[in-house]
Amino acid sequence: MMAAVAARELQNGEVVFVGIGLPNLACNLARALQAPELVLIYESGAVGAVPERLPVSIGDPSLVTGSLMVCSMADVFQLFLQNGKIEVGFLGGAQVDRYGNINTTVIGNYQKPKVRLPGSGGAAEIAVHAQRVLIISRLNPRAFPAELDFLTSPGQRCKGQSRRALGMPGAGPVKVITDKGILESDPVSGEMVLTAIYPGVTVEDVKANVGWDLRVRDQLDLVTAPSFVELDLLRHKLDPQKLYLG
Amino acid sequence: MMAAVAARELQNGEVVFVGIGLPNLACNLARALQAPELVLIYESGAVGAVPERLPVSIGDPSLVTGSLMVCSMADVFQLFLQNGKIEVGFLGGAQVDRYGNINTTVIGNYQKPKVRLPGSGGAAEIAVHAQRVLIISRLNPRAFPAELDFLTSPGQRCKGQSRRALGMPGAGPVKVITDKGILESDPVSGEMVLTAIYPGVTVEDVKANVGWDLRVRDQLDLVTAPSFVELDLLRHKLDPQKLYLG
Amino acid sequence: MTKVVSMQAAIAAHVRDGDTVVIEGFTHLINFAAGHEIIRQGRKNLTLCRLTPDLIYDQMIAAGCAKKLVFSWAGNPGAGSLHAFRRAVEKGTPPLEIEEYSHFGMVARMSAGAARLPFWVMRNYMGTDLPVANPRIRTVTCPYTGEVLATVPALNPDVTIIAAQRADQNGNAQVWGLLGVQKEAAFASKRVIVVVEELVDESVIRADPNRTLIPGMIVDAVVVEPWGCHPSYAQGHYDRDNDFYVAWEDISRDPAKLEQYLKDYVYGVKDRAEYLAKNPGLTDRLKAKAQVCAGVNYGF
Amino acid sequence: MTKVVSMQAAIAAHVRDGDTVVIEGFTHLINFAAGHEIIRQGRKNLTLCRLTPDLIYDQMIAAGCAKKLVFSWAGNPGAGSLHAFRRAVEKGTPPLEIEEYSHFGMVARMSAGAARLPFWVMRNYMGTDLPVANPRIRTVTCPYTGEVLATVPALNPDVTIIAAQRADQNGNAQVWGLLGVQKEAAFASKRVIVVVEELVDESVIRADPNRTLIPGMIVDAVVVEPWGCHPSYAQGHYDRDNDFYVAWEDISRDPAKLEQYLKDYVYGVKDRAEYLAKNPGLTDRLKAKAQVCAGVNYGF
Repeated sequence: MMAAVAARELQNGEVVFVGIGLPNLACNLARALQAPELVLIYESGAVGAVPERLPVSIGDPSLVTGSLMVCSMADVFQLFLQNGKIEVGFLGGAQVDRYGNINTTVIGNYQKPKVRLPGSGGAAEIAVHAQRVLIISRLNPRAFPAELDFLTSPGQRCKGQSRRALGMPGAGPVKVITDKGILESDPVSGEMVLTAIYPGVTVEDVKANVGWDLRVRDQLDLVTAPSFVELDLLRHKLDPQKLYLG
Repeated sequence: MMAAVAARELQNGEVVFVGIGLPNLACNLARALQAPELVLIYESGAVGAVPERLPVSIGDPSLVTGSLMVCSMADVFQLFLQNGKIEVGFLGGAQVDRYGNINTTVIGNYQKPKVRLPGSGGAAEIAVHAQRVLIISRLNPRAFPAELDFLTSPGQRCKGQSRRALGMPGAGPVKVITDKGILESDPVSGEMVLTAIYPGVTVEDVKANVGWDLRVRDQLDLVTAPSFVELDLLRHKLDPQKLYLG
Repeated sequence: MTKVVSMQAAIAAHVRDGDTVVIEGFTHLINFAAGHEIIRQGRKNLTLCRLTPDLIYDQMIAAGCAKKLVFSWAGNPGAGSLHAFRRAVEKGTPPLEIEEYSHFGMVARMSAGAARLPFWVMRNYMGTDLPVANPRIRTVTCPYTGEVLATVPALNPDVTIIAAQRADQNGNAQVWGLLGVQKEAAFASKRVIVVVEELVDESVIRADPNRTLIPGMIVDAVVVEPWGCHPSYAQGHYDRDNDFYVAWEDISRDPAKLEQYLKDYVYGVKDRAEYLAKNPGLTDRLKAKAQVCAGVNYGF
Repeated sequence: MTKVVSMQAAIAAHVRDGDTVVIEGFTHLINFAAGHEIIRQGRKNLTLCRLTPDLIYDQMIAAGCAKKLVFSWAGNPGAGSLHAFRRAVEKGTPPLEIEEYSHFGMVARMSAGAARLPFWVMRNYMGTDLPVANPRIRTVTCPYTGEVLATVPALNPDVTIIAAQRADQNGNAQVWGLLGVQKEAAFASKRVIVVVEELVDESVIRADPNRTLIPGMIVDAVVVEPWGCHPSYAQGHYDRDNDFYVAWEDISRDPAKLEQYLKDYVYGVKDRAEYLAKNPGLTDRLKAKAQVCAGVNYGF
């Protein structure tokens, strides 16, 4: 469901910085449907990749074979990302806060963590530079706390300061796609506001899984359930081994 | 003669940043004689070039065909030159002063020049970074003035300051090879001192062509005239069209 | 949707009076055809940037296209001077502003532009007159060591024109042989024109993705112009016309001869095909010999 | 004079206790054989640097080689955690210092090291806790715009180990497929070991010079080690062993299982040939299919 919803966000011809897992599924679903000319860029250096299998890692050899360009990682980060060429970036995270700030570093104290997570990878710079960022994360209270344990990737406001004041070129996280509904950033306050819910989900369901007092838009959209075509592609063609689909 | 003398300065296996003209002749002569494994790097990006003809420019296609590596100019200047990988650099110039500073920019005033010369090219950074620099220049009073019209490439002392004080990594110009004799930099003062003369040339000949009071080493070496082998290679194999040989 | 257009259309659409223009290529792949079309279309007040202005900028200066030149080495390698450039700087005919760096400085300016940073850092210029002549060469202090290092400002051209051996219709361009500073110049630029010897199917590009220098996503127009670099060269296609570089010394030294050259070979032809027709024997004389490398395995 | 030596000899000569060591490769061309030999030779107090520590650094941490880890993403992509790393950081068994950046930060550190600059500039880290956790992430003020930008310090390892598809006996190494940050890491390093799938004649390198990633002049030792990257991969030679990456989640979660793995596949074999003999069927299962690209013309 999240993959199908994320795929609908992508327009034909857009340049997408693809992370592994659900974002990769979403991008390949979009390519199979409304956006055949989506340009997939992986931080490993593959540009215009057309993977013939679902890549397990963002450095899979199937991303290279038949791609338009392979470049060094210095070029990926300087010439593509920092240059502003990435139109959409996908991020996930162990914790997401009310402004779309993300923690992928530690649960607990940085010096003595309860759980050590992988860290930033390319997420910090994707959050700064991608023209817009889509966050994909399952909704639960631990994943959407009032306070992050660590701020790895910047959202709409960091410690009271706006992206503009902090000098960030990209628009930052504009949507959070969850398994119960969609949050969108308020253009003025930057706060993530519930704007759409999935069929069969109530606003209370969503609010119960968010650690702050979630704002809800007056007019809530209802997310269209995945179509037969979307589900068939996801289940039988894109992830037949159910590596990423639950 | 200058090409032959310059060639003798090169040791087998050294990494040389090759300029066009006489330095190129000298390097290819050295490769044909004592230094078959000399590694020729051109600022155009050809590394380990083995030109099968005398290249007219430092970007000649014959430098690419059969070379060990071709890289971008950003790599040439950052990864090879600034990194300190260049052992020998060759420079020439319209004017050379007593410390081996070089002018290749203008004769006369910079804003209203009498003669506009090509400018630095890569010379300024070669003078800063090459582990040692060899200057090749015909001796005459205009080419060896007391004062430069413009300081393009730094020598042993610039405006009263030593290379060390100015933070330059390379040893700078250690020899000036002319058509009458060889000057070498004094390890203490940095001044270029006459240390060797060509057969048939007098110290007075040399001094008359230098615009400052040239110091002369007590024990002057006599430069060995080009051997038959050297001349034969230069005239018949390396520069048969006499592009660079007088 | 194809980006392939004629040279006339590409220049008309993307090069405007007053623009900052880069035609790059270090000896290799300098696109003279584009420069000639800019002259024919009578562009004015251009700020021309390149490491080595070469013959093409000498012609554009003589034709009155240039307001300013930004460069690092202005000569005719192995052959002499760029006399139109020299007349402009020495005598002011026509007047020409200059802004001067070293090669490393120009490469660094384009690297900064390509990375969308306002400056680039290098260890250079200490003790020289270059920062005196050009106050845009400045310094920065290292926040770790306290060392003072040189800086140059980013260069972000309005339009960059790059030649490549081949590209597909979307502008995914592959280059081999000398690479110069083309990738940096293209990524630094607001608009990019790619001029190719050969238009190929996208599958040719995808068969060897490590050869791609310029991705189509940054390209605005693709022009197919065989022999478009003459008298510069394209590795594997044709050799450098060293004879013409030598001849330029004589042509450019005399304003009347230069004017006649422009009349005959630039204004007097409507495109590259006519230029080639005016140079009989050229393609036979300079055509590259075959020296094809083996491929590599991209399978998994 | 050839630089070709055995893996034992290369590690014995060039990797010393207390060294700062980089084994690079972003998913592609991670040289596990070198890591295993470092474990077998019992190196201690190493500062291990890499963007993605991957399974090989997890094994080296478990084996007690590491004093410190410098990194940007420490996970097992698509499969889970690096549990030896997590035990070290969460429980201190064994103790491990960490110094943490983002990918761009690590790439920038190696770019600075390769260019022999003390720092690199980037637009990054504003508003985040990364500079709080790591005070080596600092800022510099642009001398042109006044903008404040992030900096990271240069990384100059004692030794860098790079895998390549092929090299000649002098270490001129060619790589295709993903390039990661190998070139920058090698140029930043004091010593370089190149490990190749295939040793080729110098003429093979010279036939296609644009493919050369690492020039022999910066290489100290060449090791010929087919399948040296397993469970990582070498484009055109063999596929990534995704099954082993998944299996590592289970192995590394249990210290006893991890110890047994090291006994069986690292300490229990004397070299890569014995490792392959212990993995029957591996080479058949992962051998790459042929998908060879066409060559290009280098003639003139």
